[in-house]
Amino acid sequence: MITYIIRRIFQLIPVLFGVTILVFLMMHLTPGNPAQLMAGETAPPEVVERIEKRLGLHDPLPVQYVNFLKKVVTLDFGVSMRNSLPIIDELRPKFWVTIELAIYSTLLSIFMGIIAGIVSAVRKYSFADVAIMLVALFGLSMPNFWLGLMLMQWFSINLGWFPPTGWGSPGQVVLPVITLGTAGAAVIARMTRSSMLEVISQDYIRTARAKGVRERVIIYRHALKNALIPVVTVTGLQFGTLLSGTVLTETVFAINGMGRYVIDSIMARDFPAVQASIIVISIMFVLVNLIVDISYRYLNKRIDLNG
Amino acid sequence: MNRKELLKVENLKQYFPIKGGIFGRTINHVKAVDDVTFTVYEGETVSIVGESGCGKSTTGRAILRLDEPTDGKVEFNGEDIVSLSKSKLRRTRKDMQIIFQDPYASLNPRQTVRQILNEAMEIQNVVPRSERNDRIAELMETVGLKPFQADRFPHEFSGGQRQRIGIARALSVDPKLIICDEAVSALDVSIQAQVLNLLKKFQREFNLTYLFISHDLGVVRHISDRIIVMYLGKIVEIGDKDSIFKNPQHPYTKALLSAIPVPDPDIKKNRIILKGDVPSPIDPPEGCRFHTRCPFVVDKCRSVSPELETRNHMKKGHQAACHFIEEIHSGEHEATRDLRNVRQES
Amino acid sequence: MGKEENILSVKDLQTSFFIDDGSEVKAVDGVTFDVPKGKTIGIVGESGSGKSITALSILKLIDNPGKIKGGQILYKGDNLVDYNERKMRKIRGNQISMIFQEPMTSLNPTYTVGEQISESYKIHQGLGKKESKRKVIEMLKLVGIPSPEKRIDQYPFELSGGMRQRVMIAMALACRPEMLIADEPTTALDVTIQAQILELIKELQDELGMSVIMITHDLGVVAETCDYVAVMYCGKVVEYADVRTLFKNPRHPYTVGLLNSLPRSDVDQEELIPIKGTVPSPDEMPTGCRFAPRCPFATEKCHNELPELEQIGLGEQIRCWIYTDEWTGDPEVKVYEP
Amino acid sequence: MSDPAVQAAVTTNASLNPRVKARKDLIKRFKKNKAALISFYVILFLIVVSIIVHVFQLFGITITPHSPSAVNLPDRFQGPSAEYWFGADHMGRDIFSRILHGMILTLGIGFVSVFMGALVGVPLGIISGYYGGKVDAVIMRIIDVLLAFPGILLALAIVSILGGSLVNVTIAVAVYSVPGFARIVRGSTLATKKLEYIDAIRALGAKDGRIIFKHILPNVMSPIIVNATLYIATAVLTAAGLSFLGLGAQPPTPEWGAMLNDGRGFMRDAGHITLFPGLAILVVVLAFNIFGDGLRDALDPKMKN
Repeated sequence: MITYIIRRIFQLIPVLFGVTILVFLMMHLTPGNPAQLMAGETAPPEVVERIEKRLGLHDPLPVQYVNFLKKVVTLDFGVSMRNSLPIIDELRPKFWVTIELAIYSTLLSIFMGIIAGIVSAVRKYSFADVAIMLVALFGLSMPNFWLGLMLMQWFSINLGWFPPTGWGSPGQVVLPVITLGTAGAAVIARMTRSSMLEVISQDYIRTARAKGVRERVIIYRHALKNALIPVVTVTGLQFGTLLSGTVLTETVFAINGMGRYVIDSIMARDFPAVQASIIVISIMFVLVNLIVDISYRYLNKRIDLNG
Repeated sequence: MNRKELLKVENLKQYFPIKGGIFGRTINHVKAVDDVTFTVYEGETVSIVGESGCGKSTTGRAILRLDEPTDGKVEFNGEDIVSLSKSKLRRTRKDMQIIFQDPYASLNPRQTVRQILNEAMEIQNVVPRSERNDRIAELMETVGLKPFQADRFPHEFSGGQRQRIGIARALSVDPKLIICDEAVSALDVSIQAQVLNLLKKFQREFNLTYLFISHDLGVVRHISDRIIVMYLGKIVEIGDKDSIFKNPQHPYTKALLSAIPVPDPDIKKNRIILKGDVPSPIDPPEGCRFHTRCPFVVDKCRSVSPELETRNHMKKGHQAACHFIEEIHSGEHEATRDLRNVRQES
Repeated sequence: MGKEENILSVKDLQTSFFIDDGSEVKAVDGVTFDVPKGKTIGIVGESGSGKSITALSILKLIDNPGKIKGGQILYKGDNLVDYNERKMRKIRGNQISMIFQEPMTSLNPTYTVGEQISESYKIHQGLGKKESKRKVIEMLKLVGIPSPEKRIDQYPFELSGGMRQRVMIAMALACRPEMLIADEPTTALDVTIQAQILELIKELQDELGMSVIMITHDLGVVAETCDYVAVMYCGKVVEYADVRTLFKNPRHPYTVGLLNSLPRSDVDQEELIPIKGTVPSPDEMPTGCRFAPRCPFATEKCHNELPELEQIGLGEQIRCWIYTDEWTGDPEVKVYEP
Repeated sequence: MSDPAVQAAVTTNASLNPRVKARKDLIKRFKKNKAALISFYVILFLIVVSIIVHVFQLFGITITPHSPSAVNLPDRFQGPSAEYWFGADHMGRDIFSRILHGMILTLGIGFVSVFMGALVGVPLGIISGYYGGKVDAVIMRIIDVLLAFPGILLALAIVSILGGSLVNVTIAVAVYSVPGFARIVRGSTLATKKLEYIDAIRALGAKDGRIIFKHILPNVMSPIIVNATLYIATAVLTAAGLSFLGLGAQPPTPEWGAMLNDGRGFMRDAGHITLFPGLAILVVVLAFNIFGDGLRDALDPKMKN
């Protein structure tokens, strides 16, 4: 198991290299001269020249990349083009806001999804099953930014129950978390259901029946543990959708998180800030996947631990 | 024996890498086939028997280069298959065909029988296009199917009929050698008998050579001229049918033969029950690979690997790989383990 | 028969599967046999003969869309067909146990060997943790698993196929049932492991005094382990006899055909004598004797009328017109030719 | 129950041309799923309507109640009425007409981007799965890198480089769907490659091209089709999201995501501006999801529960 974890961590290295290379190239593929952008369109050529030199834009590309990488490793993303503040300082508080939002939403989707999925599977083809699966299908198909807008319309503007924007107070948390957690809950519910139904048809469930185990015990003891294994993977993958969902949700609810920061930076053509936030979000995503892989491995003991 | 050597396998090794460790490098190998040497003469049937994991199917696949062998030589008709270029290999494959175990998986469900047979002939370009339909009709008759059934899809046939189609496909390119990889294992006994009869008939009619891979000793006894017994990637005994069945020398062969249930309630056999399971081919035991289960094991077996050899009391061409063939035969060397050991000590 | 006490009598059992499109597949269609106490009865047949469905029917483990349609399963005089789920649960694993063909998939991969065996003690004997652990170790020892104290905490994936089948047996026998149904218990195993498992079942049967139903397609296994044999073809029992009679003097043309299809070990034959044709598919099941289209002796009557399972001689039962007064074919027909 | 007799009963009942029969069976199974069948007709209807609206517009004929770009300031923020079925937006434009005109964009982005994604992803997956070894390792590492950008972020990064426009959004969504196709196709190629009939055809001396195109590709087709259908749903959502963020279609294009963005500022006074475009997206995505689910169940009856 330990070897597996270490190997997985080592496997991340090329991926992280790939991510930084892509993000680095982003800057260079962008039409227009970044120095010119920084200096402003009317700036005299000498100023642009000076900025180019300061940014190292005259160095060969590989050298520039290495310099870029060195900085990234030390979390030095440079300064924002908008306000010349160090990007890392701006990111830090926003990072925690996004993390909070993501964690609450994930918890909501897991909780709702698994319960709904079990009910559905156990009462296959019943009214409850059909209703749950229908709701899940809607949850899956709804644009989450629109769901956010609709929730805001009803519960903030019409009913006045929750503040429409911002983040921090318990009231401000509710709507964004529902907005973001719905799609995940839908996916998890569907996965739990189909996984349960598949497990129930396995040979070892028949063995349990032949032993005289009661149907309830079969479902909650013998089937559920096995059925949840693929659910873990789906939850992990869902986290990626969730992270990207924060971009939209934060925009809708005007939350000062990383997602909104990315959009604002893109709008302002503040490339260092865009680069920084994309790298941070990707690393976060990659790490979550690592944790999911490891826990999947742990749960699914059938996989040879050394292989 | 003055017959022509059709297939000569020398020191064949097939190791499958196991990736692992921190860098996902090859940390070990499954030694599926480890230094196997034998010859098949034209027109005979040689069987390879053994339990799962002994490397019998891997040997068959390596001979055809369906998996690239790790090491060794496979001489077919005087040509070294292993060193052939890809395009030359493709041409040589006309002469060596294979029939698989699973009659449901070995035919493309999307092709009709006609398409399957036609494609085989097209690949090797054996029959002119205009004559192919006649040839297909002929092949169908040969394997006991009706020519009009050629336009049906595999799922419309029963398991036994599908296996006949597989045989027809193999025959369509006029091969010299057919490797039958557990070709009748998935069939019910009554159907199995039909297919075995068919295989024997073709051997007579087309002068075919068979390498027959099977775990079913009853079937092997029926069809073979010579038999190779494999255990954990190595040959433990090789000989003609009578030598193997009536005069087995290796303790493993003896145990294997004694383990087959006989359909006659009056025969009370002196069964040798082997201890434990076949060890992992990743770290095969030192010395003789069978020593962990052998009832006659002594210290020498644990360190020195025995070679295949013929002793005085054995027929020519009959070889076994055991240090104590003669001693066990004469009763000098007695069992060191209980021969009827059902409950196992740790 | 009558002389021996039967622990189980299956009478005219019928189990069908009802497919979506409204059709019915009669997987088991009139199966009758007895299991004398302490004896082993073999149910033998080719794939599709309904032997496994028969086994599952006895414990009423048939899932939707399958259903036991008729007949009786008399266990110690009580008809299990009338039992409800709750009463069946008390039978399963306690009085009648079952082991399956695939030891690799029949154990729950997420629980340890110990947890899975001790569950039986919890359900049927209400034993606590400590007590059941002691019994589990005892059981593992009984089925010949080395160092049971260690094995108890292992997961199924850590065991070989043979070991898993031993665990399955330990689990099945945990509550010392009076009857064991073994559904192709060695088909997935290698010959040398098969020999171990068959020997083990035999020894345990003697020690515990169980009755065994051995379901298999392998006539060799039948000859070596069974006292009585029921031969099944297309959902019906065609012949029931004690094992010696069956192998020495088989009567039903199908049984004869099966034996002839096997390569002989005593003489070398150039050709085997197979049964011609193939098993009919359920939607083209013959109306008369199921075996008529493949039978070398079939007459008009055989094709049109289904024979009953008739008692002939001592404890032998045959479903074939040849052995009735109504036989219109060649009166000299001698089915068995050794 | 895995009783062969039962399975035989389910699978036999052969007719003369089994390939036609297989297709018929598929359609029969699909038709049993009423919801999927309705979705299929909904999708067909939407495609036809959007094409008709678009073609007429090309010739300068507006067949919707209003022109999608006709500004009518006095009617701004008007709620749904006989005149404006879905109400009017902040510039007095008819939302219903705008939704009809925007439909071809939504569907177009969905189809085109998924087609492009499949065009790249499928060959990558087949090559990776079939040849294995180093080729596989390299392709999979690249796919891993692409997958390291969660969801919309990759599309965001691409749009931020190329600039916000409908074409760029389509490209971004296409790139975003490549890894999914590659992975799924690689998986089924690996599974197909293990089948004995592939070995048989290799043993006959067939070349790689024949094996790939004649024997592997037809086998991986069904997962590709199912996946493509479900990806269209995701693509529509992603594209709408990008436009909503102001990075896709630019005003006054009647793209649904952009329309939602327009309405955001006026929610307090005119909720209908955000209601209807969102519903439109929901209907399209729902239809593709149900259709895709139905297709999957029909193609793989074993998966159906």
